[in-house]
Amino acid sequence: MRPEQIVEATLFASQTPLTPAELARADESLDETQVERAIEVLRERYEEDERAFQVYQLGDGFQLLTRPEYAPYLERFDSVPRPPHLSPAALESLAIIAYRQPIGRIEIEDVRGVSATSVLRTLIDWELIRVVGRGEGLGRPLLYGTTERFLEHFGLASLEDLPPPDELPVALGESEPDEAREAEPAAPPAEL
Amino acid sequence: MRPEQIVEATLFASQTPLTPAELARADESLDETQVERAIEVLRERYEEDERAFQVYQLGDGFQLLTRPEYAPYLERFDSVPRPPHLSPAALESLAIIAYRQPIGRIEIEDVRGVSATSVLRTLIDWELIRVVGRGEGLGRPLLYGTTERFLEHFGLASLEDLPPPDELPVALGESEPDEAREAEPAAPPAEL
Amino acid sequence: MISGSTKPQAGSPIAIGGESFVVELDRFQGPLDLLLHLIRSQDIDILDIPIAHITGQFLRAIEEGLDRMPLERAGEFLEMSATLVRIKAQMLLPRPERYEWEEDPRAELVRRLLEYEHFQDVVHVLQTAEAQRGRHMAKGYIEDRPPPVISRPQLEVSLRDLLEAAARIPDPVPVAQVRPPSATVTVGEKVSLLRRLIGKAKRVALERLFKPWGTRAHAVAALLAALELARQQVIRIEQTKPFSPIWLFSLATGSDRSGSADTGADGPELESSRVGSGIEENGPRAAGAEELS
Repeated sequence: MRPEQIVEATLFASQTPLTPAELARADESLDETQVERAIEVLRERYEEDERAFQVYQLGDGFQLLTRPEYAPYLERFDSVPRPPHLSPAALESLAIIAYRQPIGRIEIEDVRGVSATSVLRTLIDWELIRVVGRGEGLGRPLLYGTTERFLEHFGLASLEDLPPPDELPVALGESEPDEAREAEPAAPPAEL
Repeated sequence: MRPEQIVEATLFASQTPLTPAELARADESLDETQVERAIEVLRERYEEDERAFQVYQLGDGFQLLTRPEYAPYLERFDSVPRPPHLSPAALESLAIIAYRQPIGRIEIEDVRGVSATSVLRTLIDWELIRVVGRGEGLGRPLLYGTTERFLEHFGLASLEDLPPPDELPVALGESEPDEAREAEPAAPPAEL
Repeated sequence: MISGSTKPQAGSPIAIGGESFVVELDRFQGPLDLLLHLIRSQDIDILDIPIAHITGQFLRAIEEGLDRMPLERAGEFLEMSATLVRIKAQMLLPRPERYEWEEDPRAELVRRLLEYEHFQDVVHVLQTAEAQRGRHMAKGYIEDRPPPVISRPQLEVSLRDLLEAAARIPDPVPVAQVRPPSATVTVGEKVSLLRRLIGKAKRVALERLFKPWGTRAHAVAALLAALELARQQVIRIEQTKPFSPIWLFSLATGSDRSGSADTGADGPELESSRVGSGIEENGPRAAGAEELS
C-alpha cells in the first residue's frame, strides 16, 4: 500500500481535520514528513483529475472537502445543521482578538466601545477563543486568544492567512503585535 | 460541470447510501440513467487510479466507502461507531422529567440552573420524551413527559417501577455491581 | 429603533435636521458604530470632525431609542454623548487659552474611530472567509435520512445512570417543614439576628432572616422583627414591586456600598470553555469516523 493511499483512506474516513501526526498513526511505516508528501501527491492528483473534492488545510489539520463550485448542487439536499454565521458583535470581538491576541476583556471593550462579557462567553462556548493566560496588572485579567476551531471555522490554515493589518483599507499607524507572523514559514496555501 | 463530478460531490458529502433518484436531485440536468452512467464512470476511474475508496451499491443506494483492504489502517483509530450515550445534562433532564412529569421547560431549567432547550430536543429526537400537553399560565408552555420508548429502554413496565425519590439511595445501593458485594467477607455460614 | 418605517441603508445619507432624521439604534453595535455611520454617511473627513454638528446628530439619534434599551447599552451611548459634549466644550474655548502643544481635543476620539473602522475591515475579512468556508462541504454534509425507530442504535444508558441522575436532582423547596414543637421562635431572636446582620452590611434581604429555617413561624417572626426595627428607625424596608425581594436597609450612616455586579465576569468563563461535542449539541446521528483522533 502506498503512503498516499493510506493517507487518502484515512482522510476519506474522517469527518474532522486530522494533523499529519494523527494521520501517521494509520501505519508504523508513516512519519509526518511522508504524510505531508502524500498529501501533496493527492492534491496534485485531485487537481489533475478534476475531482469534486480536494485536501484542504484547516489550522494544523487536513480535511477532504468538496470544492466550492459544488456548493449549489449540495445545498439542494437536507443537510446537517452547520455552525451558524456569527453575529456582528461576535465577529467584532473575534476580529480584535485575532489581531491583538493575547488580549483582555477590557481592551476589547475599549476598542468596541461596548461591553464584551456575554460575547466572550459565547465565543468560548463555541471554542472559537480560549483563555491563553493572565495579564499583568490589577486582578491579573484573563487574556484571550483564538483556537484551532477558529481557523477551521473561517477555513484558514493559520493566522498568517489573515491579511496583515497594514494591507487593510483602514491601516493603523501603530505597529501590531505580530512577531508570530514572521516566525513561521508560510504554509502552502489551503486554496480555500 | 460533468455529471460524474456532480454525482461524485454528492456521494462524497453523503453519510448514507443514495438512490439514483436521490442523486439526480442535485441538478435538473440529471436523470437516473445519467446518474447510473456517471457512477460507472467513477467506478472505472477509481479502479484505474487505485483510489482508496470506491462506489459501492448497498440496497438500491450507492455510497462512497473505503476499500476493505484499508480496514486495518482505519481500525487503528477510535472510529468504530460506538452506541451513542446521553450526556450528563440530557440524563439529568430526563431524570427530572421522569419524576416530575408533566413538566415544562422552565421548571426543568429551574432545577438544573441552566438552559434545557437543546437537551430537550435531543431527548425528543431519541423519542425518550414527548410533549404531553400545555401548562397553565403565560404562553401556555409545553409540558413534557416520558414515552413508551423510555420505559422500553430502561426496562420498566410502567413509571411506577421507578423507585420513589426517597428510596433512591437504597435502590442505587442495591444495584451495586455484584463483585463488590462478593468481595466483602460474607457472613459466616451458620453451620461453621 | 427610533422609527420603524424607513430603514436607512449603511452609507445612505441621513437627512440633517428636521423630522426625517431616522436612525435605527438597534442596528448599531454601539456608540462608535453609530458615530462612524454618521461620519461616513455624510462624507465627513474623519480627521476634521465638525464636533458640534455631529454631537447634535448623535444626541438626537439616541434620544428616542435610549429608553427602549437595556440599561447597560444605554449607558454605553450616554458615555459617548458625554465625551462628545466635553470635546465640543473644549473646542469652544477661546484659542489663546489653548497652547500649541496641546492636543486637539478630538484626537483621542479620532484614534478610537480609526481603530474601530480598522476592525470593521477585519470583520469584513472574517465574514468573507466564513462565507467561503461555507461553500466547502465535508463528508456527512448530506443528512442521514432519519432511520426507522426500530433500527436505531441502542442508547448506551442504563437505568442505574438514570437513577443516579435522579438522585442528584435537588429536592423541591419544601413548602413547610415539620419541626418539633419545642423549636419555638421569638421576635426577639429575629431582632437580634437582624441587628447583627445589618451591622455588617448596609442592606439585608428579609429572606435571610428565615430562609435557613424555612418555616412560616420564622417568616412571620422575621417580618415582625423587621417592622419593629423600622418603627425604631434602625432600618428602612423596601420592595420594588409585588413579590420581589424585600430589602432591609440600614439607616445608620456608613460607607456607600453600591453593588458592583459586573466585576467577576471573567471567572465562570473558564469553566464553560468546553461545550460538549457530544450528542447534546448535535443531536443523534450515525457516528461516522468522526471520532478519529
